[in-house]
Amino acid sequence: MGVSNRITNALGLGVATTFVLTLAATLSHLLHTFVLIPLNAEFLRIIGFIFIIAVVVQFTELVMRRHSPLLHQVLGLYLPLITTNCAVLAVALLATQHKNTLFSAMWQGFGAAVGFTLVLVLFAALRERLDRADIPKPFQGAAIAFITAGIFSLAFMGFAGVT
Amino acid sequence: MSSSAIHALPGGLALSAPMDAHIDATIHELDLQPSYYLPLINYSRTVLHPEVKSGDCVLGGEQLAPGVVAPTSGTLTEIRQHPWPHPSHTQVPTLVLESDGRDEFQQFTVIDHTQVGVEEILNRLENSAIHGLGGAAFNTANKIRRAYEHKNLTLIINAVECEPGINCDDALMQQHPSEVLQACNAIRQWLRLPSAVLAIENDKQTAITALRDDQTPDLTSIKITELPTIYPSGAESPLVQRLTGIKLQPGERATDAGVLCLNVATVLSIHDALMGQAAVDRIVSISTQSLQHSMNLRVRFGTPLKAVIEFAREHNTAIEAAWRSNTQTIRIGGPLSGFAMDMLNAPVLASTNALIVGKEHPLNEATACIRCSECATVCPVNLLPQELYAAAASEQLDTAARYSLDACLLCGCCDLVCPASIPLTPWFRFAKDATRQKQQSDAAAEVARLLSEKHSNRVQRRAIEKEQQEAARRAAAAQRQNSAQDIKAALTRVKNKRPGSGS
Amino acid sequence: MKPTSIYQAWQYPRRSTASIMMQVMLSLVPGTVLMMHWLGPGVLINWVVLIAASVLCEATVMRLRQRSIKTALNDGSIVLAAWLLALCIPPSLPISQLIVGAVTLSVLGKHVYGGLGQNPFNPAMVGYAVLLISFPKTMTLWFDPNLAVSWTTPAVWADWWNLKWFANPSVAPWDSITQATPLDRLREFRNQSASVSINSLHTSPWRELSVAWLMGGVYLLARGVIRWHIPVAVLTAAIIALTVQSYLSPNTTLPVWSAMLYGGMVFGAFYVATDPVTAPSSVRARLLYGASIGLLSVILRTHSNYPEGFAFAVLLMNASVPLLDRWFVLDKRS
Amino acid sequence: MALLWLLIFAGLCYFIGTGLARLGNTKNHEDILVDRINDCLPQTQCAQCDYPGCRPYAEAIAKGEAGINQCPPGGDNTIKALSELLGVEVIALNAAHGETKSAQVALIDEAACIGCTLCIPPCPVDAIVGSGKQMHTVIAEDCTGCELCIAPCPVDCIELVPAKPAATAWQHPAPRQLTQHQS
Repeated sequence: MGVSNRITNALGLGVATTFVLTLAATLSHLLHTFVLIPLNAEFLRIIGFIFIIAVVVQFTELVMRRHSPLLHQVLGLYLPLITTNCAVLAVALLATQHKNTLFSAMWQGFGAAVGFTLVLVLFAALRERLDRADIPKPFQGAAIAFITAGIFSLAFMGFAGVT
Repeated sequence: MSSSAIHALPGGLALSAPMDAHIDATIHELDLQPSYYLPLINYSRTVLHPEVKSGDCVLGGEQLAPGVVAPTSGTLTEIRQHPWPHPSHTQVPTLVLESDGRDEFQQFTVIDHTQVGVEEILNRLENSAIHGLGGAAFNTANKIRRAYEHKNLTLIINAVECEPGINCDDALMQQHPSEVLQACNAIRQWLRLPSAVLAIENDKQTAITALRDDQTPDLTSIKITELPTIYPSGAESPLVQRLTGIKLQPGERATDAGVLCLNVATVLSIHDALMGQAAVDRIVSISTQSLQHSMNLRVRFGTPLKAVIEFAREHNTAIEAAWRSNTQTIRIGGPLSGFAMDMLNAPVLASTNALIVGKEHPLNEATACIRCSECATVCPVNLLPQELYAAAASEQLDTAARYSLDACLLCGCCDLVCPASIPLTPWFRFAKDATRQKQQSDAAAEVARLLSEKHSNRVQRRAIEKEQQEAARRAAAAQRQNSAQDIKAALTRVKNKRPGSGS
Repeated sequence: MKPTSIYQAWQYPRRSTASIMMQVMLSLVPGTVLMMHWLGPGVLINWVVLIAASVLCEATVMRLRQRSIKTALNDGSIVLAAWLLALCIPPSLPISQLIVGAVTLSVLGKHVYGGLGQNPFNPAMVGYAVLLISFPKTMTLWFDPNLAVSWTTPAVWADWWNLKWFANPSVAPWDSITQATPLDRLREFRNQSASVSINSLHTSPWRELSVAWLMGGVYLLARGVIRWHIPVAVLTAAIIALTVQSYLSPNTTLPVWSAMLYGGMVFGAFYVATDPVTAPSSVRARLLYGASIGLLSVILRTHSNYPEGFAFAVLLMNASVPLLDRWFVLDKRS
Repeated sequence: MALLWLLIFAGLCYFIGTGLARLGNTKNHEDILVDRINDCLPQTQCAQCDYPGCRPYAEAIAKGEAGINQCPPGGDNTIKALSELLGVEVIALNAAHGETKSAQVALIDEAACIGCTLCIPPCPVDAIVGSGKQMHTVIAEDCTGCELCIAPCPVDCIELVPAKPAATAWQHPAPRQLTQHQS
């Protein structure tokens, strides 16, 4: 919501999340198959994955600070927030759930992240058009953004039940 | 240059004057006016500095300021603020010339273009202040000089006159077809070109037949090309695209692409200038609001609009009736690209090609835009007026620039077809002016930034230099300090060496 | 300073927004009458209540925003949107849910974004989606058209009115109230993976309805009110998707042509997807927009548990219009 | 088998890393940000933002020490440009720094000027011309109206006059009253 007022910012966050998610999904799969299962410490799964995601996000932040300070300045707080993004953790968990190989775990991470980026960019384009609309006073700003997000998710309800 | 193949014009509207319109093609002459007003400002609104002072008496055709020529002989009474024909309704410094009735002209020698070089011809055009009479009033000499450098130049004589209500070129071609052809041929020769194209719309059949009848064998190099009647094919970039297929980028001039586009009236005034007559007048077409009746009048530059209107009212009853039903305002230019003008003592200039007399239609109430893209289909330069409107209305100038607002010709086609009757062209005019204003202030900020950078660099350098001088002086002082001690030490040594003799 | 007036020396044949909406409504009449004839007075009640409620909503919103009510109403956009929604909902929907639909349509779908021309989502589809998700049972309660009771007997009107007001289907005399559109029945068959045969589905009115919408659509194309890009793209994409699908799982899909004619595909292609406000502006973008709607609606129809995927497909693609515009519009110029 | 996947994955990681590296260009990266911020500022160098000039203020914003609403000459469009660039909320101009005035230029009352050259050094854009004991004057085109020369003048002969608009200053008005829907 905060980042998606400009398409360039939304794309920036999307790319960062894709990078984080692909890396995290594969690393968590590796951790799961080579560490947790032999030690049958399955229950450590969630903590382990969060740790991995945090490491990867830190690494991305370093890279981004070094290479595109403007994007870093704009994303600001939202970059570390990826660690708390439940979708990232969910995908990491799913990647290890379905008994799929390392390669499919990576692809699942990548696919989920690309989906996330697409939705983010679509939403940013939508909000950029709303800037030009003559929205009544009480609905301006975040209100209209939340309503649009609501209708957008309404559209996704159509996929309910897709096997 | 395939003059025969006419490329399609994207969009555009088939607009022609009402079928039963009575266009009086005879060119009436306006008699000498007591006083003429010559604004000291050129088409890009930069102020001109006069070469004469009030009180001088001048002959007709004499240059008063760069690009301004005296329309008749007389004395310059004063330079004062006076209205000028521009939508800004502002006043500009204007030279007032009282005519002495003798109407004497300065004699110029006849230039034979076969012997004389191009530079000589261009100087003559410069001195006799020839401006484009198509509506944009560029300085013709500069335009030709820029085009002359091109190797394979294409010459297009623009007699398209696509906007209904403007028929001064039509009348000119009907009355003087042979002079037009000879003028085109003369220019073609001294530009050393094999052929030239005279583009004309096919709804001006009388003019076309007149031209074709007078086309003697040696004038066949002027190819008369008929264009289907689509507005705005008369504007420079669509015309160039239609005849040569070259798509001009926004902001790129036709002369940069090797195409010289001259209005037919300008061609005639160039020819007169070479023959020694000063080009001090132009044909103005005056029509009623319903475009049913219109007449044409040869008017000198600087004549107040009031005089032109009075003459037209006397000679045309329809215009008289239209004037009485009017709110004392007329419209300068065509129905789509013109603007309303209420200061009637503003003078006629090179850019005033038509006047419309009659009740002004107020803009009707605009409803919301439903993005139906009717305007996008008629836009002749393939823009998206609904996106430009959304950007302009919410003052996002960068978005408007991204949708290439600078390519917009302000032709007005989109206004006509918009189902919500939104005033698109006035919004685009506002956005274009706001963008130009922003660019100017950005440029000024850039200059200020460079100056401040130079200033701070100099201050730093000065500080460093002072620092170094300080250090040098301290070192020297320290240096001197040591030498003082050496002297004292030497003195003590000398004193010790001679204990008995001196103490 | 007086604004520079645009000079209308002669009235250029200009079509006003109101006349565009009027012509679309005109082309809707045959289909609507046919639907009312087949499905009984319920459709008429839906139609009247929806249009009245949404016009009322628009009037109140305009009063609240101190804007002139007359100009907003006489461009007919809200009436058209309500009309479109009325054609997508089952005749047995109770009045209370109709009011919810009307309010969502006019407030949430259009005026929260600032009125005509600024809403990114198609108001009719927003209304339909909200109704479908909040009242799934009644929204999928299409009763069997073959049992439609004639209009003339007054007793039927009383039953309809009870049904409408008190929303308990038991009052209604006919029995097989739980029949659904051929598509629903198709899903039940597929679940039991029995072989599908045409005559076992009660199909008579739906084929004529789709033909009526087709005629209306062609009329609009002829009058130039809508452009061909979107409907053609939607229909071709849907046909391609259906043929591909019929190869993949032959026994569970209807033959392509009958699948096209049932459900809202034709109606949606000509009336819903071509709403200029929520469609992209450039030609290529429209083609992609239409094609993806066709594709998505076929995918949603077969896999998701809602009978008609078209509404969701349109909403999804409406959300992507701003992005499509940015990509396709900019390359149109260079 | 897993080893093979590991190698592929390492390659992918390296590729993404270098990709990101190529994205950043050679110039010192902090400078790009400061330049971009500096471009939004009106360059009046008036120090009303408590920084000695526009560039120092830009550097402060880049480091996060200064808010984006401390520039009165820039006013709302500078704040809007900065909020768009940095993706932060648009906040109103901080009145403590002064309020936005229309374009103005310094003018020296030449009769009163005693030629003390005290006003020349503080002028950030060297727009004041003059030498000791000679009459000074302001170059109108270069002056940004920053008022820094008014205080040091001992005889108070410098005053601010509205800048004379160029002949091309006139603009077509926005036909807003006709499209009241689009407020």
